[in-house]
Amino acid sequence: MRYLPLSDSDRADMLARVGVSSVDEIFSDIPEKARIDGLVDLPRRQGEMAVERDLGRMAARNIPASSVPFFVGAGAYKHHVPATVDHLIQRSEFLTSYTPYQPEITQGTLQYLFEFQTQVAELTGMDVANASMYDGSTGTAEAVLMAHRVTRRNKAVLSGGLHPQYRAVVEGLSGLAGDAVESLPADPTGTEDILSRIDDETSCVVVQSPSFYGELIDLKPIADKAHQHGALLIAVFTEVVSLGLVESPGAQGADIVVGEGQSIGNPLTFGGPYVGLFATKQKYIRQMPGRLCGETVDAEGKRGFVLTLSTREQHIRRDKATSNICTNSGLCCLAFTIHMTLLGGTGLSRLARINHANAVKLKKLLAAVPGVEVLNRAYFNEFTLRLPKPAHDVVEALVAKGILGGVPVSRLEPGIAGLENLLVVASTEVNTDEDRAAFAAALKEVLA
Amino acid sequence: MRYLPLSDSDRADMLARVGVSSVDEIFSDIPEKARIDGLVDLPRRQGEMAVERDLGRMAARNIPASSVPFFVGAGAYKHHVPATVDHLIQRSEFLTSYTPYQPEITQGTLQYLFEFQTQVAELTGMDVANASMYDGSTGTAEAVLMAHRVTRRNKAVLSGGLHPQYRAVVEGLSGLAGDAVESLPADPTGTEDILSRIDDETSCVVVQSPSFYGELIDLKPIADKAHQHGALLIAVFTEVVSLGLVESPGAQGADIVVGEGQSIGNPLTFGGPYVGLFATKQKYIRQMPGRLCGETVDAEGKRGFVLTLSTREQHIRRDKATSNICTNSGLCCLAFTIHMTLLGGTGLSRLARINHANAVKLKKLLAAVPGVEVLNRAYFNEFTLRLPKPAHDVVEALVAKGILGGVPVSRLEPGIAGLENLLVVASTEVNTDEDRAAFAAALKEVLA
Amino acid sequence: MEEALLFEIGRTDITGVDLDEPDEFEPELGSLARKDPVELAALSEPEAMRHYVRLSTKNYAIDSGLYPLGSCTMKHNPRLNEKAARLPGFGDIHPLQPLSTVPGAVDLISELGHWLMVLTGMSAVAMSPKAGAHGELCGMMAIKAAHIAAGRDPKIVLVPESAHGTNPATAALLGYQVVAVDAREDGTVDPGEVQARIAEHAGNVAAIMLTNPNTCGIFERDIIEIAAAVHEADAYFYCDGANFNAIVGKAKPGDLGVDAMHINLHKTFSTPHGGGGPGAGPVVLSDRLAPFAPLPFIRAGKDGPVLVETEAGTEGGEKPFGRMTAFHGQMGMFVRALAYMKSHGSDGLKQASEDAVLNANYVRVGLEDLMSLPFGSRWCMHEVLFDDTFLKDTGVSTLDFAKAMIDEGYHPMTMYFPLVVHGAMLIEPTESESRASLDLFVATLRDLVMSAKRGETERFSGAPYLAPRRRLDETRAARKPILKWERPAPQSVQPEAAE
Amino acid sequence: MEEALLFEIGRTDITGVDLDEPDEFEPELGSLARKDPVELAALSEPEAMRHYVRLSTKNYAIDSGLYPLGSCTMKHNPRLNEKAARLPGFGDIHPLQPLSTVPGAVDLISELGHWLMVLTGMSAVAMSPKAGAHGELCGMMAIKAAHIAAGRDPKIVLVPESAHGTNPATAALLGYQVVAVDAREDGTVDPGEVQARIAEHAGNVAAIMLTNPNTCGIFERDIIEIAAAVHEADAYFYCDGANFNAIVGKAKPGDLGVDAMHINLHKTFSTPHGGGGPGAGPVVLSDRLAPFAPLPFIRAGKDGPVLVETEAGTEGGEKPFGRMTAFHGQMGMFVRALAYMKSHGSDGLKQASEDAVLNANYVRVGLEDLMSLPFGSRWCMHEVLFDDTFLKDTGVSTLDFAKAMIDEGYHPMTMYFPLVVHGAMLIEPTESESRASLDLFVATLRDLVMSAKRGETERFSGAPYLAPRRRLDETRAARKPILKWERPAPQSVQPEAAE
Repeated sequence: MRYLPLSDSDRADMLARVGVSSVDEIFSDIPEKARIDGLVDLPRRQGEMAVERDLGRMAARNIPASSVPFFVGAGAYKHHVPATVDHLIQRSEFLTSYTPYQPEITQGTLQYLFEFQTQVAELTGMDVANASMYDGSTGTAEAVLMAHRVTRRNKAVLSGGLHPQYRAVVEGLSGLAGDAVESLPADPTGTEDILSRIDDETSCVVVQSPSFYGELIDLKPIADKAHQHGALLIAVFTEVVSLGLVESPGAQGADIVVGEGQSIGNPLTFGGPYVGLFATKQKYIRQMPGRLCGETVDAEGKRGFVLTLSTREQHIRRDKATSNICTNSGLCCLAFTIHMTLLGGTGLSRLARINHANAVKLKKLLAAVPGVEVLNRAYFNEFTLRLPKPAHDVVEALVAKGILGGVPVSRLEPGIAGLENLLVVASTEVNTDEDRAAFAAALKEVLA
Repeated sequence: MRYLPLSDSDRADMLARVGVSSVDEIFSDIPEKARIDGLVDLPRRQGEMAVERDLGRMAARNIPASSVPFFVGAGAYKHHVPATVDHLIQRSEFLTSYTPYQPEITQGTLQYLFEFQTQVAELTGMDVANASMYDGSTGTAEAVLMAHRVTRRNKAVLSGGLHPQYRAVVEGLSGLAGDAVESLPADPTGTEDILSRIDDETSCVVVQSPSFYGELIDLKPIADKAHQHGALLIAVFTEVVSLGLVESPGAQGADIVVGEGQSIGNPLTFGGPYVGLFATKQKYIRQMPGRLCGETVDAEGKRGFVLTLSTREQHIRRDKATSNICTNSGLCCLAFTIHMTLLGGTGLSRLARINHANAVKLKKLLAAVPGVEVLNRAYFNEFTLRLPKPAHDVVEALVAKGILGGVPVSRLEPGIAGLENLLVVASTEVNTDEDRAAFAAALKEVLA
Repeated sequence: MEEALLFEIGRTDITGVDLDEPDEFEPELGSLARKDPVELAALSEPEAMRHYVRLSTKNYAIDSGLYPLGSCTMKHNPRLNEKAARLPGFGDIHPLQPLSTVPGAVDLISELGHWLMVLTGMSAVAMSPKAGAHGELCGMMAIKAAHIAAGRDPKIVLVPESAHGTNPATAALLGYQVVAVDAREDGTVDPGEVQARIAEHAGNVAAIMLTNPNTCGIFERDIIEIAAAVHEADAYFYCDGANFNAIVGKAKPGDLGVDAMHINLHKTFSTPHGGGGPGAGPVVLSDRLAPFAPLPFIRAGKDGPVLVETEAGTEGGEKPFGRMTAFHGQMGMFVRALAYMKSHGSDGLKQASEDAVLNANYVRVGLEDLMSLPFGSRWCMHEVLFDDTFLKDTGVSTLDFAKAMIDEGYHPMTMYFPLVVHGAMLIEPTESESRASLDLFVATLRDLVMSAKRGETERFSGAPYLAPRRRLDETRAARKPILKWERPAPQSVQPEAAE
Repeated sequence: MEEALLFEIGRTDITGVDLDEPDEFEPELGSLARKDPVELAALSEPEAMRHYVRLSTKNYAIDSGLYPLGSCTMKHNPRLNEKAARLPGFGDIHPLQPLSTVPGAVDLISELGHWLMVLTGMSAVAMSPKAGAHGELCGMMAIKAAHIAAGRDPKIVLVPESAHGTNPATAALLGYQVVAVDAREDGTVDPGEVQARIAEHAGNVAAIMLTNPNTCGIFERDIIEIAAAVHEADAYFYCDGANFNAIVGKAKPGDLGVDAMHINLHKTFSTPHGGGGPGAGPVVLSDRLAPFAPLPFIRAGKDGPVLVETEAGTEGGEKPFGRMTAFHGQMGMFVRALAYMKSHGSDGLKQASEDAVLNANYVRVGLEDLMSLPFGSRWCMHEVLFDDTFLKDTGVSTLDFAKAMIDEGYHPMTMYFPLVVHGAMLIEPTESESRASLDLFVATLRDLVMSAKRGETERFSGAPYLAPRRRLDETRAARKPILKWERPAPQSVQPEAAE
């Protein structure tokens, strides 16, 4: 087997050296009745060519985003990633290294984590950022738990503009952890009255902007109200590119900012692995979950980096840890950092303007289709349409015309009256005028 | 522009430092009438996404070998290359390094060249091999020139089984260099009488085995006759995998062995870059063209490798050099060496048996198609069919059925009576039983 | 060679990505347009390439040498898997594009789930957890949900001292109280001890969390009895699957009485660790827990697998406790893991476990005369645990010993874990090492031990000498944390060419 | 860390590729089946990965640092180009599959040819040469063919002393006699000198081979006069295009009177050098030489470009002299080069030339007070040439100086070339370097110069100290060449654990 260096003669010699006549002797602690006799009922080994063909056939049954006019967003976005990024993250020394527990021989990983933290802090307008969470949704749940630790309260208020699956993650964990979550109803227009839900028992308010429906939410009044009541504002985003053009959550008063970083550096990959961005104020760092990389010096006084404040973490603190998180999204952070480094602030803002311009163009085209209503007033690269028929059927009809035309809200919020006809549509830099025209024309036909 | 680190302010500062007011001053040696005013008539710069799409569209118009039943050979072969190979040759330190002129900091390149030379020498059964030629065809032309230097004669005899394009390369160079070449007529059956062409003026006999038509040629009698007359036998191959199963040219008496190494480690890429393998006897090394890597020690006595015998080469010897070759196929050598290292002798022989077995299966199937005659007696993974109609038309008809069914001899030897109906067909490890059955069925229909 | 931070070499007025400004248009951002520029430096492409290539050379990796980090399983990462994960049909599909456009993706997840269930002998699998600890959380949430559904809510979780820190952390996160189970002399768990703890907290034990093989590298030989005791008490058996790689093809957790177990795809099935992530932690579940698997899950349908994403899609028996993450889990890791499993096959996976165990024992017998085994000379599974008895009176600590390995070209083993052993050194060579590689490793460690015993303390106390950095001051880092680069204050102009 | 040869760590009884033996079959190899096994060691995949990763770390590369190898043009290699070349539609197509199945490939070659012709102002281009020297050969073969077609066969080729070694080697290969043309005081060619040589060999001069900008980094300002003199004598002007990267977008060789010029795609258009290859050397041709372009060539057809592969496909005016290689040339390099050109565009290519020249001059002014310029303080093009006057009486040679650069983290510049300058050091920073990178490079070289002048000879004579190897014994290598690994004789059993 190509991955196994031992030859049969190696094995025989080594068994003799170990002092057993067969390898099964070493496994004799396994209760006899549980030992597998022979092989489990799965196919035998295959050569590389066969495996490649098998998987290639599966892959060929899916329609890649790049192969069609593509307008699907709702928490994951199709962006163009420079080839440099994927090349670099495949460097053996990055790809096949472990968590940097030995800082002397992992300065490569540690330095990029430090760069990553700096970039995330600047983008979010916060004091500090950690070295990533699994993704935006789990990061949001961790943010709520953190707010509970900080405020010593346990009632979270979730906006109706929060991504429904993020909401489900928060509710699931909080529910089983014994916390209270008040989730507001779906808010496609960004007009919910969240201020009135904040009281002195509230630990945190969780607001997404741009919202799941694409609407930009003014966080300042919410931050003010939360702070008046001793609660924290957790600002969430799923489209990090928006931060190139939209006021940062930090500048709007957020206490914890959490979001999905996939758009920068990371492919869609059917939903994962992605990279959760997590930032907060200096005063809360000891309540933060996840790894942190910090600057220090070595025995010769040279600058170096280490994992730090690990007394917050599970491998030291065990049941007193701020989180059980262990693995992070290291390689996705690296992709994020390299792409962000290529962009710089200048490039990110330009990219954001292109995204927004494309969305504005698309909105105009789609709004002109008879029967279509656009619900948004302020948006970045995504907005919500009210269609004259169920969005699910429209999307399927668009597939038949070779267009992937957005996400029906009903896929994530099934069975709720008033939402069946809503379609969330995104437009990024990958969309061309032809793509948009084709979408508008097809939508017109489908609705005719 | 993303590849240019200088900003406009850098440029302004640097021009000032250099002491000019504009960069055009530095270009003032260019005669005024030849200076380009403005820009040449070509498109302006494009972002990465746009270039990727442009090239992607061009690529999409071609039919990749992996996407259809594929039986095209005749000098280049579709094999499966382990993913490890392409990963490793893209390591920055290999990909973006220059010729190892500074051995202290290029031991990586030098050691793999030494490993490559060792592998090629063993495979060909020769004493020494060089660090590669551009490809098999140019290597063959160099071998003829080398034979002229060794024998101080200038008449080469080329077998009719030599790849027609290899023949053309030898004839073109020898013709303009003032040498004589006697090329025998096309020899689809491997039955030409080449022995009678060898005389005391012959510098070398050039024989390909497996021949262009797939026939295995017994080189021993030719070597004997050549040596009797003081001539050299140059043995050529285009399918290096054959050496896993067929007696090596060295064991059959060849003086120079030259061939195409593409099959091991290198993709088809429409014909290049490939890697020319070149091996000879110890006594001729100072007449060899191309780079050589040799073992030595450093100032501390540690083993190390250097380019050696460079007094043969153009950068030292100039007009007395053995060749004008400078660039070689470094990265393709590396691909060859890594793939060969994964295979080992055991794997290569097994791969060769699979190739041969597949060819034998295919031959049986095709021979059973009415009207088809197989010309070969002994072959490796390629053979020649005589069809009842022009092979070119048959191949085009097969394309329409989604099968790439071989190379019509008339494509390389146009307008020669008796060759129009010949088709050269190859079968490697990538072909499945389904592929072969589809080919036979389609051929039957086309010929019906 | 030193490499500055990107912020020190980059500039904020350039970009390394060529984008054209859009044509004039009317923004529709309302009042929320960003007022200040994003102050992040960029590098041109050649500079970025060099910066990250140079940084990479400061890392150790499995591709550079043996990486014997016990419990972390640093094995070969095949590049076929990287290639497969990058096929556009996997890498370039959106989690919410219509399901009719991604049948191959659903198939892949379903097929991987099938392999995991067969290998573990379990009834269901939750694919979405993002990493091992997330899988633990998922499994414990399913357990809690099952208890609640049964009208109970016991508050105690039993965890042996040797457990990974994630185990107590996970239990605590769900509001459980962690009660320790002491180990026997030989490092394993005594069923009697488990029964005693259960009796002590009668009716209030929710689960036991146990790693098997345990973190001392020993298979828990009484595991079936332990499981029975736990089940008897209406509690569940959560198995930490971090060490499943030792027994793949040799035993099925389902046959051992396990109710839930996460599988670190990045350990057992070789998806790359990537400097600490991403991982993937699917959780296999027993019959009893299967109904509580979180959304989304895949159900066998008559036309192939069906991806169920919402409560609305559930049928009678399915009572998902909620959702672990947005979307469907770590697809990129799924592709790699399945490529790995298909490559090995049932025969290769078994062989890999055997080779991993053989390699660990080969290292053990190569070192046991010089180093000290806390539980005596006995077989280990895929990793061998030494303690620091052999360093007694040498003035060399476990940490020193580990750092000295760096100068010999090795990544150190896991140190000071498990906590039950003093000065623990946990060595896991994995099946990826050749015999020659192990021989050299053993010889190097023997040399180090002899050196320590000869009193050559400087070789250890100052180590590493040859790494990109000498020992780093972790205390300083934690005392006043510097967690990001700060732009130097503009007034502090550097004196020119100060020396 | 040391890395043995693969033959020393591999084994002949294993393989790192999983292949199943074919079912039983009747071989049809006649009498030619191999009798002995192929005695080549294999490595399993993890071992092979580690072996080559480790070897790679012993190399310097453009991705690791500034690589100022004059005339070799080590510039950034974009990874977009690598990605494009690996598209199945380019990387996985066979050179002889039916042309109807590869129209995009023919288009690509045609489009690249168009770019090359427009940038050079020439009428035709032969795409098939495999590298620069092969392009030279192609150009000179076209020249010889043109002479023969005109009923002449002159025997002399004029070559300046400063030329690359490939120039005289190429001419000699075709049976030409090489006659040197002396340079002027300022390193350039005097048209009068050319006329004198032509007169000396009246009627017998076939061509002049000239590099422009020349290998001293100076643009040949009288090139139009030289071309006129050559043409007057019914001879041709072959231009070595190795330095074309200095003037892309600034001047067209066609406007300078060039008849043939090869273009090193791996220099000017950034296809990676790959440790010495592969390259690609398309040759642009003037009107007069265009008809003699070798097979295959691409002709504009009414439905798009037509690939002409054989004499049978030629039309009236086309008189190909033959064929340079099998198939169609270095397609993989063509894709990369076109991706590079399209990325830059006409504006970017011009800017790149300007930046390359600016960078070289910036290095020049940074060093000219300390180092010595053989032709005085004057502008250079894309590379700056120093001689060893500044090292006089220091005991440090050009070689020593270069080797000391290695210890400072740099690849040395080109040394002892061109031959016309004593102890030449030819520095080409390229446009890929940032100003900060150049500043550090200049500061480092200044420090080295001062060190040499202070008499710190040990820093130089023993250099490099910090590389994977100290200076290597090249004489020993050449005296008794060891060109491959030899299996140790079986009788010489190694004594066990010899120390």
